[in-house]
Amino acid sequence: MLGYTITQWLFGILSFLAIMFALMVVFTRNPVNSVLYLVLTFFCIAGHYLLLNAQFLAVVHIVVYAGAIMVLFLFIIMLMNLNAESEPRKHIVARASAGVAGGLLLFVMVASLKGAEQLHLVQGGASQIGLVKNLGKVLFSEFLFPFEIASVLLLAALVGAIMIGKRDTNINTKEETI
Amino acid sequence: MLNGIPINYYIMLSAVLFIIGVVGVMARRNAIIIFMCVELMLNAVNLLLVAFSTLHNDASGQVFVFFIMAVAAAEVAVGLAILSMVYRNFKTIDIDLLSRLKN
Amino acid sequence: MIKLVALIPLFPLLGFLINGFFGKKMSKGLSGTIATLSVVASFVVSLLIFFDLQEHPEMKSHVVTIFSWINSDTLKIPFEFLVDPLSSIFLLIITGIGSLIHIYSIGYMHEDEGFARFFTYLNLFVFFMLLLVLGNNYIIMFIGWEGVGLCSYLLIGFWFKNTEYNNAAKKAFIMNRVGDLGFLLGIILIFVTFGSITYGEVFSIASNGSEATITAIALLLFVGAMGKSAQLPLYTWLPGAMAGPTPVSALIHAATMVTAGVYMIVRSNIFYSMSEVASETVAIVGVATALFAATIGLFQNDIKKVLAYSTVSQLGLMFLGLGVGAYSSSVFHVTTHAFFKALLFLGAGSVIHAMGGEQDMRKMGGLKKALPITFATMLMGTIAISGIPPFSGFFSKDEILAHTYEHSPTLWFFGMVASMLTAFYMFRLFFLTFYGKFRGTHDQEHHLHESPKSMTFPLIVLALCAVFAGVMGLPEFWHQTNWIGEYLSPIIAHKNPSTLPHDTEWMLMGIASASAVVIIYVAYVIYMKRNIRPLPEGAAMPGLQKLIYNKYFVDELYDKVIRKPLDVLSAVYHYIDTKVIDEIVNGVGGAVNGMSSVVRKAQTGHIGVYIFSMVLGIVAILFFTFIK
Amino acid sequence: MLVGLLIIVPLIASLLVFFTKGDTSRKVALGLSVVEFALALAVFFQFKHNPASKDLMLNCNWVESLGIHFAVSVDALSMLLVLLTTFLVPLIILSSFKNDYERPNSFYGLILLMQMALVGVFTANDGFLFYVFWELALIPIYFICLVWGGENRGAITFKFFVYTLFGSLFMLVGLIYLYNHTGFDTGIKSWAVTDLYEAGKSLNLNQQSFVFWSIFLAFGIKMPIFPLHTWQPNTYVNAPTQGTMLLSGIMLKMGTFGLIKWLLPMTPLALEKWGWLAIGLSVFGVVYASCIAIVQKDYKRLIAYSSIAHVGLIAAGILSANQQGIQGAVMQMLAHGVNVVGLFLIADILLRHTGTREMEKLGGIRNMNGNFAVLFLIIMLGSVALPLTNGFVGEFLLINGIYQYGAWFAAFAGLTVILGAVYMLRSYQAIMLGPKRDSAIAFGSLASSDKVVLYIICFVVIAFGVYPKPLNDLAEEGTKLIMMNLK
Amino acid sequence: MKGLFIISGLGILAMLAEIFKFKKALFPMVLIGVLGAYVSIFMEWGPDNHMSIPLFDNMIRFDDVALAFSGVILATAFFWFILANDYFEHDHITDHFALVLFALVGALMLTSFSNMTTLFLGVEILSIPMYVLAASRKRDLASNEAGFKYLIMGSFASGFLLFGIALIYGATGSFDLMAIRSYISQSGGELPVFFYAGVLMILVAMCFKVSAAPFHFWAPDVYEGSPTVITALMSTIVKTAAFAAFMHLFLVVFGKVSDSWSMVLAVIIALSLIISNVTAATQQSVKRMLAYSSISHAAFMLMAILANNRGFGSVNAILYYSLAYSIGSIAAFTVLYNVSKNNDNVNIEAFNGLGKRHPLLAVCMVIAMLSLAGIPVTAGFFAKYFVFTTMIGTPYKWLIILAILTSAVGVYYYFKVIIAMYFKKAEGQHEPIQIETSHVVLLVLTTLFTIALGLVPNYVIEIFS
Repeated sequence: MLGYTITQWLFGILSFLAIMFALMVVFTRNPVNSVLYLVLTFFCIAGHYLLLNAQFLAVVHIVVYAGAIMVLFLFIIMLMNLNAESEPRKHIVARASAGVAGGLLLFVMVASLKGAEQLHLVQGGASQIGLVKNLGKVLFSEFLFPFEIASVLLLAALVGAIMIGKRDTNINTKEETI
Repeated sequence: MLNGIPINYYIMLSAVLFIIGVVGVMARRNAIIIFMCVELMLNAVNLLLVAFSTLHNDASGQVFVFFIMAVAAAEVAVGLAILSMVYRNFKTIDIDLLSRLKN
Repeated sequence: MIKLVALIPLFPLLGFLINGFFGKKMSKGLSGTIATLSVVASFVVSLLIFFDLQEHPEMKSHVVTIFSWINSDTLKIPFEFLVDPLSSIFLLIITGIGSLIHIYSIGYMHEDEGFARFFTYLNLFVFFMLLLVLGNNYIIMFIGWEGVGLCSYLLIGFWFKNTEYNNAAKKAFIMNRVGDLGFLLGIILIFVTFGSITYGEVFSIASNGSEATITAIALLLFVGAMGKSAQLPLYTWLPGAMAGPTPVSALIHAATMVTAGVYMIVRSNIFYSMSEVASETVAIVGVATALFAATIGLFQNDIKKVLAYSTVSQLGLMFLGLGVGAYSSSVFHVTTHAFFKALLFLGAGSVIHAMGGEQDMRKMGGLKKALPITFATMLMGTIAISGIPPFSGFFSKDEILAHTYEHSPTLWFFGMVASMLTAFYMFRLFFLTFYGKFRGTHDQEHHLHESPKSMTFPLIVLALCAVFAGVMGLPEFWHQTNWIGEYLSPIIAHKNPSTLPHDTEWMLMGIASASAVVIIYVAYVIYMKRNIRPLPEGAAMPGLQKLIYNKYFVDELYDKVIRKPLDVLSAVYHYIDTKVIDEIVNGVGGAVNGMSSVVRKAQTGHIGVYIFSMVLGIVAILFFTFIK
Repeated sequence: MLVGLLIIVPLIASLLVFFTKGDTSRKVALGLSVVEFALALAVFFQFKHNPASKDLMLNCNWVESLGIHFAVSVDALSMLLVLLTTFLVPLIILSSFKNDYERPNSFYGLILLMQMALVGVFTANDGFLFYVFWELALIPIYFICLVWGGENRGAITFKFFVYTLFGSLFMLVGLIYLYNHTGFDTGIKSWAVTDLYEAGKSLNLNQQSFVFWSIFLAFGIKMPIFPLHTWQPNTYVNAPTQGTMLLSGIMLKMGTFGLIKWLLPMTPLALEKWGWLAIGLSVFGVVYASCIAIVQKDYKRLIAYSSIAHVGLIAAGILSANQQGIQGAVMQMLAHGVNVVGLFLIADILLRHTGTREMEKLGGIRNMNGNFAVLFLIIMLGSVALPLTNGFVGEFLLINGIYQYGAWFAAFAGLTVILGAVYMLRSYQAIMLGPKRDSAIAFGSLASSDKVVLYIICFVVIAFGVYPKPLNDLAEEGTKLIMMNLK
Repeated sequence: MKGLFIISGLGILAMLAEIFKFKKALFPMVLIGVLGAYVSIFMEWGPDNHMSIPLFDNMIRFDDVALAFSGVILATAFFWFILANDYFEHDHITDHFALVLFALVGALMLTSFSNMTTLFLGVEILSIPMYVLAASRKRDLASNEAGFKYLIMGSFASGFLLFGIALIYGATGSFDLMAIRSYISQSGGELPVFFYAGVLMILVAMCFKVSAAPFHFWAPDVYEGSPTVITALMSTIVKTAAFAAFMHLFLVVFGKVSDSWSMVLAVIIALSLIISNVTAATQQSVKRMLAYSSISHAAFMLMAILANNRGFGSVNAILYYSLAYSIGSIAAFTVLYNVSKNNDNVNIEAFNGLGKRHPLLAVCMVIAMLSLAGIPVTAGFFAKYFVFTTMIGTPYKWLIILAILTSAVGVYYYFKVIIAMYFKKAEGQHEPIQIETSHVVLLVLTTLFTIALGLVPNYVIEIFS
């Protein structure tokens, strides 16, 4: 169709949608809606992953983000029952300047992110690297150490979250010291 | 060319998403939304990484994405904990109202 | 004997130390005696050395090294004494008159509670004065030069409770310092030019110096002389210096210190004889001073002030002599002047002593009977200074004027006028003081009495000298030997023997003595016959007289032209210092604080702003790196 | 080794004093400082009869990789300044006996600590060590002024501190710059002063000018030279008398000494190009400060300005870079050090006995205490450089040296001869002479400690005016050394 | 290497302490553990250092530089635990210590990372506990806000870090630093443009971590809001680790393309110097003042990186500087903590008359301030000196001049404290300050250490040569 391959069509549509939803995330007033839009954006991105035949990653992506993180967000939003009315808005000038800054950033990035043509690649047909097998191999051989150390990270996050999250039972301790 | 799509397109796409995230961070006052925008930025990076990994036909890019996800999850966990605590004390998460510390 | 020259300054120094440390504890008599003896002793030594010098005429100058003082690479300043005709003469003057005045002071200062202090200073002065004339290089001379300045400061301000006197002392010191700066620069220029400041070495190679340099040196030295010898325009301190006790005025401000300038120029006569400009300047300044001071002398009523101005004018005459190259004559005049001026001052002193401290001639008169000895001696002094032959003053003054005439009749004429004026005001003083009837208060009249022996003795001695000192320099054409001229000839670089025809000289002498007589007669008419009295304070007087009476308002002028501007300048600097420079320095601190408060505004505490500025930063970085 | 002792002894002394209590600490401090002086004399005699002796130098590694050595030695110049320092510190301590400070142990400890740093500055032979001692000297004096100073000392001492530190940082940069240029032939960089000389001479004009000005800034502020001097009067007036004595008597000499040893031989070209400006500033400072001194009301402030005038003359003499100029500067440094301490002590005595330093309120003290008047007079004459006082030798040589650089500079600088007399005599008359004012009534006889100090100072003023040879020979020798390096 | 494991083990141990109730024993155990880690580093030290061969497929590499910095970090940590014990022993000691220890793991990773993955993980492992610790005073609004701000901005910055990493990965096709380095050196200048963009983005992210202007805004607020001990932690250990990483990236990896970032860095340094010092000049809160001063010190260390001179000049300079600065700040914060312990007042008035109220504290504070201001013969002086020596000879002499000007300003605010202690009278009634013996020991140790470092700097400065 019109000289474009199907993948190119898909790429176009997905990109368009992704950007659309992303913009909606930023510009809708109601937090709940933005969460939903963000989920949609993630779906589009997952689509891209598929196009890049990183199938396993796509799945994990959906599971982690849409499944876990976004739920968490929704949960908090509900908890604080935020809605369009309670949603504070920046002063128009602030928002405008934010937009301008974004525009500028886009401009300089467009200028600076060129030169990909000169990449000399080891292009090996339709790659199989996205499959669980390969990824697993790499992850547990080459990236073993990071994988292990990531556990420390999660542990830290765990402790931290608990420490912050749990209410203090002993008020009379020297809270007020620095 | 990744099955017919120039890598530049991917770079630009993720750049745009990234910038949208940045703009979101700048333009919103609701801490949660800001946080979500950060997530958006991270995802833009993820997309870029995946694209490159396919381009280089090298799995490590995608593995890296796993780590990003893990970190993101951890960050979100801690972050939301802190947010809820802030909400508990300030009764708001409007960043413009959290400006006691200044000068 | 000459080897012992060091003793000469040593004795007064010892006297100074003894009086300085133990003066308070000693009885007045003792300390006075010690001081006097110390000077007398050095007088004796000087005499001996003088005769030594006569004995072997073949070598005229002897250098005695005491110790090496300052060395700086090529600059070597040994502490050396030089004994030669010039210094020997000055030694005699200083120690001789010095001892007389010491004796006199014992009587004069007897009632003063600062008796010991007085003699301490006096001895110190003699010490420095001797250094001045004994030194074998300019720095030693400079030591003495400043030292005597200090002593004159101390002695003028001797009665330190009186602010007037203190101001006079300060004025004297500072004005001298102005001169001293010139002197110092002159010395340095000498060193820079000739690589040495020892007389012998410098004079031996003086001819190498370029005309301009020599002139510069000569003029700079002359500036020094102006300060010390009270020449125009630096003379105003001398009349003020009369605030000191009278013996001081006699010793320092008449006989010795003020002639230091003459000594210095005679010492370095070679420069002046090499530089036309310099010597002309000296001559003109000299004659101008002579006239100027003489005119002021006409209307002064303070007996000491009159003498002070006459001193200035006489010094002017000496410088006139120096200017026209009559060095020996000037020294001659220094000598005679030392005698009669010291005499006059001491006489005035004994008058004041008798009048109980009164110095205003309008309150005196008819003291002839009360003070016979003083009267007689004063008379001789007055005649001597007025230049009546055969008194000493006549010969010395005539010699100078003769040379002047030879040099330029115009200068001679002014010099002449000056000496006539001298004769006039001196006799005015004389008549007003000793003749007519007493004009003072009643108890002063009772109190009148002749001074004690210790005071009259010096008067008599000096009077004799004043009369007969002329023999030292009888004119050549009398087929006599002008002894002093001969004696000094070794140290005069370029001699110019008088070439005047004898009749001219006779004529000059004639004019001089005749005019003197005439003037004295005029004075006699005015103050004896007409019996005119000087106007009382604040009385209206004709313009010119008023001008002169107020000393041409020179003091006021200096006040306006120098002191006031200096104070203003200082105030301005002070203002700049505190209000401009310092404020700039503080301004820096203020600026930092200002900036700080501005920059702190940026730290609004709003995350939005922080993020925003971060993004802008990134944009800027990328922009300047990739889009230029 | 003796040199090492020179530096160690004050350090130990200060530590000891820190642990004493109350009244004893001043006695201990005095005793130890006297010991130090004796030590300095020992060094002096050693130096006299065997200048090459091992005792006179000490050189051990400090930071080897950076060529930093702990290298100290005594040559003629440093010998003189060490003598000055060690001679003055006991006097300064003695002069403080009449005013009792709180926490005396820290006060005297700091003084001794400062002495250590000063001796270090004067003996250091290694650029880095020199800088370290230079800064080290700043800290004790800062605390002396801050803790025991007068009204609103906080701001004033702080200004002083920042000002001087600011200058010395530039000096540091200049020195590092030189250091970077050392050892082109050997490849081994070194801080040794001689190597720095080499390095400096190897630079071209612009580089030398950079070094010259950056180092001159430090010294110019320390001395202080004309436009950089405004910290000085307030600091001198507000510091405790002993602090002022240290500042003006010794610390000021750090600047002039530095100028001689650490600047002149390094940048000959820059000196040729910029000498006129530096000298011009100094010489102008002479007249400027003298004039300001004339209109001062507070006697202490007057002395402060007079010391600016003196140091201006000294700096000009040094910068004229000839034998007489530098030698004169050295002699004048010694004389000024002694005289100014005397003058500040007099100011302190006036304050203690009459409760004021305002000259309008004073007057006629001579009626009450003739001795004091004489002592005062002698010291004053010393500082107006009357012949046969210690001030003269230096001043004559200085003006001589400046004259050789430029006659007009000399003539202008020579005005100090007159102006100095003006303000000194004016102040002397205002304070001592005239009818006695009611402030003078109470003026009794002097405390014995003050008497001793004043007598000693007067003795020095006369003795080294009449017979300066011992010092003068050293000064000549040291200057010859510098001149050789200048060639 | 072993050090890393020991510390992580300690972290877990700390968590167990909560469960198995040996809180009391925790503090000594932690100290011993840290010492053990330190010793293990000494074991690994040496020219025939087998650890410097890459581990885990070149994920980390404990070469001597890494070990040296780990040493600095652990030493500081040792002192810090002594400082912090007094504060934490009452509540949550276990989770606090656990978090700090995990953070330490991150810090050690930052000294030794050799792969972008480990860099990223290290940064996050260091940051996330910090977010929590900053906010750890749950009822204190300031603390809340601090943690909140730190969190949001930190994650925002790590977004940029990741983008940069991604770009570089895109250009070079690898996360391995050695690979990247060799890639750079092979392609002589033939690198794609966006590679440089990536480098710059990483630069930005790192500048944020070391709080250099204009990415410094978070620092003052966070430092002020956090508990004092945590502030001490941030300004010492976190900074050192961040600098180790910064140095490794920009001297070792991107050193060859320095002309693409050096000018940018120079401007950043200039900005930091000016803004930090000028802003600090009028601070009333000593804590906040120290925050700004830490920014200016960061600028100084960046100068050493900018000088980027071959051989070990810069490394030595940064190493020495971070050591001197860490020790100095620990001392300063200890004093601050004790002064403001009773009444939550961290303002400068709290120091008034301290010279009389508690001479020991005052003297130690003076030494610390002198060291921070860079006055001989304290450690701080040599730190600045070494930086200058590295800088002279680079084309950035103007930075030195600027540094001098600003450090004169710096003296201004450091000495405000000294003036307050010795010149101002303490108004009102201050209850006497009791101070733990452990803190006395700590203060004496740090002070002596500061002076000793100043007297004999060669032991540190001659490590690499």
